[in-house]
Amino acid sequence: MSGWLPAQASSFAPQIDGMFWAIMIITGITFVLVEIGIVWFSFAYRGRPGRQAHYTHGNGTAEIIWTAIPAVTMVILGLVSNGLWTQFKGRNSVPADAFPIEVHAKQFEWWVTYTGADGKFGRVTNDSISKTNPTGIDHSDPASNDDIVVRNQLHVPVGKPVVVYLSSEDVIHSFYVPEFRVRQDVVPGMQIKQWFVATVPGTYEIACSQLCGLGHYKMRAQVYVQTQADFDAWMQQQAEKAKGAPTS
Amino acid sequence: MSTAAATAHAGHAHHDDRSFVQKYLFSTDHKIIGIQFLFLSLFFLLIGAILSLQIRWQLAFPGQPMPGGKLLPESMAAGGVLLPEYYLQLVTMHGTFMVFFAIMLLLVGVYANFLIPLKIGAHDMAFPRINMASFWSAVVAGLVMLSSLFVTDGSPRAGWTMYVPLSARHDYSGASLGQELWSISIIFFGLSSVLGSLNYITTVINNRAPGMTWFRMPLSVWALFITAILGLLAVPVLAGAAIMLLFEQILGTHFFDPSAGGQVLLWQHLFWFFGHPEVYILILPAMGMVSELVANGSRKPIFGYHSMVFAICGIAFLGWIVWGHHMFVSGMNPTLGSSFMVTTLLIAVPSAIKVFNWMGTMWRGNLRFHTPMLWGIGFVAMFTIGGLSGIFMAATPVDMYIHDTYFIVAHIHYVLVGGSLFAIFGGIVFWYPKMFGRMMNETAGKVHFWLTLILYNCVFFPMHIIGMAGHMRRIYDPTIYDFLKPVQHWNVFISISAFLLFGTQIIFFLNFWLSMFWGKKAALNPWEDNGLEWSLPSPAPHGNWDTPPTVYRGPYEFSVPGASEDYIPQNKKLPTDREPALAPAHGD
Amino acid sequence: MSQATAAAMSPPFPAERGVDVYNKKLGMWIFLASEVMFFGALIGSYVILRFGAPGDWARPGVVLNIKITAFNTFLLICSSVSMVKAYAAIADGDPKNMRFWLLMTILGGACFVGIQVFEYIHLVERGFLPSGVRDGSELAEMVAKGTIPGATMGLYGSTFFTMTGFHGFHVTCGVLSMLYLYLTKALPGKFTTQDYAGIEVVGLYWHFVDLVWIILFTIVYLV
Amino acid sequence: METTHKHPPYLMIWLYLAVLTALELGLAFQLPISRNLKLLLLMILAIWKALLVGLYFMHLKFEKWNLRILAIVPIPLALIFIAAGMSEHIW
Repeated sequence: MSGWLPAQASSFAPQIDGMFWAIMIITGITFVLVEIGIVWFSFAYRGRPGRQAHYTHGNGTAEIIWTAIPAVTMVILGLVSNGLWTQFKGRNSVPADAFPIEVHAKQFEWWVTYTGADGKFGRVTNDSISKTNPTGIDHSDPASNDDIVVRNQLHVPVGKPVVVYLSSEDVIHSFYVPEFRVRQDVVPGMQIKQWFVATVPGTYEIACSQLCGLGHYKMRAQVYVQTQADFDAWMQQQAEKAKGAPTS
Repeated sequence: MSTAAATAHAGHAHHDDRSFVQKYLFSTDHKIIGIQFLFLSLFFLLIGAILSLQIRWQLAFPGQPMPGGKLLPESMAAGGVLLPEYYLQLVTMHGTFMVFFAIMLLLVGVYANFLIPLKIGAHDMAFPRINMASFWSAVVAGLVMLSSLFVTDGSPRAGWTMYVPLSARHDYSGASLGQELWSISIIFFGLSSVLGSLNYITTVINNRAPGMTWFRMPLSVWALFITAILGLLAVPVLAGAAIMLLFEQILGTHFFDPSAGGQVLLWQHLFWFFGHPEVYILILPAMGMVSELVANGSRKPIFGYHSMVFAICGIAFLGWIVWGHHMFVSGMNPTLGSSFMVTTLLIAVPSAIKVFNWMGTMWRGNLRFHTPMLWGIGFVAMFTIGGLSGIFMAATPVDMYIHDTYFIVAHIHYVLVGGSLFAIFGGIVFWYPKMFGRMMNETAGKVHFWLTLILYNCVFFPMHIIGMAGHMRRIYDPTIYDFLKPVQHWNVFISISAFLLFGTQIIFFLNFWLSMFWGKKAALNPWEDNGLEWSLPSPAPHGNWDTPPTVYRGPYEFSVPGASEDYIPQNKKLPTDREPALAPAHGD
Repeated sequence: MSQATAAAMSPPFPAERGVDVYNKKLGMWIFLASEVMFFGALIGSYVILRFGAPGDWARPGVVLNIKITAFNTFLLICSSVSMVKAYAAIADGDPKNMRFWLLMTILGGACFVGIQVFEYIHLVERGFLPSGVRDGSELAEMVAKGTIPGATMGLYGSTFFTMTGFHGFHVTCGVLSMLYLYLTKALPGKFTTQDYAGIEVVGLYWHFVDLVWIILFTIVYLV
Repeated sequence: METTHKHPPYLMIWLYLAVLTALELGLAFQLPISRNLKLLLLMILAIWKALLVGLYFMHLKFEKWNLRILAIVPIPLALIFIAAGMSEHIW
């Protein structure tokens, strides 16, 4: 959409932008009224010899009005926000058919795991993490055999709910895709779900938006939003690659 | 001995036989301590500003050698080009110095010390020696924090919020001693703050002059009183958190270590449970002072005095139950997020009351545009922007997008610079004659105001724009992101404005120091104000009053119809005034 | 009552009526309010960590020595009552009794700190550290055998030593300030029926420390 | 200073506290009841003891309300903090 906000590429984006511009209009009106008032008063009531200020300690009615208006506005804003919030982040907000992806963050890279053909993630343990096994897959779990692990690239199908399971190995990172308007901190010791529906095919960036150390500024990855056919082809290709060179 | 009563009897208002050290160094006089705090905090303000300029250089011209960068050691700037590790130190120390040692000390250290006894008609603080201890522990805290810039592996680099585990584990952040010094410094800072706060609260409750009832107190005293309560109760939580962090760093405890069952979010809860009252510690005293400046400049009673007081109390109360809005996307329980959103939005109401009441004060006034009034009006105009931009991030869905972007940076700077710092500048000009007995130069003050106002908006307003574009905070090099390329020119614009803004402060710097020696001698009541402090000579003598003044009216009786002048000082007895009923002398 | 009382233990005069409490006492109460928040942060963190801990906490009495701490608790309660007896004595104009009870309080507090140091040494010997269980120690064997749950021992050590350590630090400060009062005020006979502010104010602090221990003893040692 | 010549029975309160402490110990180690019930009873006893110390030894019982408020105000704040922190784990 217009202005300085980035392009909209998820189903959340229009809603969040709508909210943003709605608040912009409310605050914009207030802003203009206040600033005009200040300039106008400064000019109209500037000190002149012989002028006497109007002696008053206040006006109850006026104060009640300008207490009530913001209060009502804020309550309405709160209700609307809360509706969207529970839809984006609520405990039970993730659609049942959402396509699961695990995203594992570490200083300073993103590791993305797909379930492979069986639709199940293999068990991961912190103890299994090593140079060759960056996400810590426990290979004794048969569900892990067809898991696909890729570095710094997230491929998602367009128009389909996707849920990312976010986990961190070391410090707090933040999963942030500006075009999706999605942001969720990735907290060590917690697995946090974030879902979204990508709506526009294309290539976007994941940026880490929580200070995570020296390489924070370059902790970025690509998001490829692909049509279902392209996505399936890519998955196929990755699965074959994984079969060709089994991880130790 | 340290009770005010004892000080009163021993008050040597006119026979000051203390040695130089007692008088100016280890002084127990609240005015001297206030001025000591002023020098200390202005020093840290300067340090913080210099750090921010380096941040701005890097953001505008990443990878290019900084002018003067060669002076820095190779471990900070290789060949004059800032290194990422140094950049993170800059970001962290800028935040830490500005929040804790510049703005907070300027408001709570300087103005609370200097103004509370003068404005309520007390001889000194209730506990002058504790007050001195408060100052010197602030000095220790500041020096420890400063020293972290000079240790081998550098100062802390986990951001001023010190999120764990980055701050807790040296292998994550790359800094060891620096991180520990931060925790130690904050513990001393907490001590200083608690000692100061308990002094302010006791003084305001117990040592008011006869007739200075609660609702005759100037709004600045109200604000400082409520702020002291916030500081008293919030800062120990930070101290406790800093102790846990220190133990985590040196004893290997597991409070915040998820691999042993510790909780990462616990730090954020602790930090922001302190941190949000802290935000109001940083703005309430500024609001109080601006009320003084605007009422004086408008020559009108403050509009809705009582609702101003209740708004201060309301903000302070709500301030305790909103801390979660810093954590909307932190992985916190989303239901908790909803409740924090509601309380956060509600804070807009008392803030709006205050802005409208300041405008109501100007309405049909007889405005005098002296420099303090200009800063006061500037505060109202700028705080409005900062307050309104807060609504964006209070709304949780929008916060999901703008959290940790420059939109937040813009918001905090509109509140802390356009808000607090403007009020501080106004306050310095206004009470400068009371501190040093001379006036600051008005012309220089006005030039300083207008240049600062314009350049300040050039620096911080575009930050909203790059924030909308998604520009993250604390990144060393924005140019590597494709989505930030279209707004990089704003970064250049901001930085150049920032350099000019810093240059403008030279006017203030010169005005401040030169006026101390060559400024115009101050008249008894140069601003024709009603406050008790103007009934004393400038600078005020040790012990303030020989006999405490008696207060007959509220602090904002300007332009009373039929009065001979357009102001009536609080202690001026008119024939119609009755003597206030005194509290019994024997406490029973 | 004489004018001396008015100066020492009455609100400043002349001034607007505050809370009708003299400055030092009011200041101490305000300070205690901040102490509530300080211990609130430490105890609150303990509660939150324990509530969300990955598994059970070690049973009470397995790691910590309850008998000796129960005695310590009793000692602190005794020192609290002796402090209040000292206060009552001087208020009734009996400086001799006041000195006796104050000395008892100091002794009680000092014994408490001594026993706590002894307890710490004992715990460290058994392998209980702020960072958890020391390898190869008695407690490590118990963890290996499953007598105590190992997953939470790190948190246990962190919270236990931080909370009790800072409480011990407060007791030490209290003992030192009472010793100072005893030597500079009580012995020279500077406390009178008119002015015993020091006893009352330090007493408030001392009872607060006792109160914190009552809470700590229950939630750390017995739960 | 009316309290000067009439003090509360401090030794009785001391006895009271000692008995409550003994009761706590017995409750914690002897009674075979569920852990949650034990926790509840122990907390009640601890608060009871704390109240005794606050009301009698710290004289809150004999102070005016404006001073009592000082002692009470921080407690709900600390409880709000604990409640929020705990709610992270009751999803």
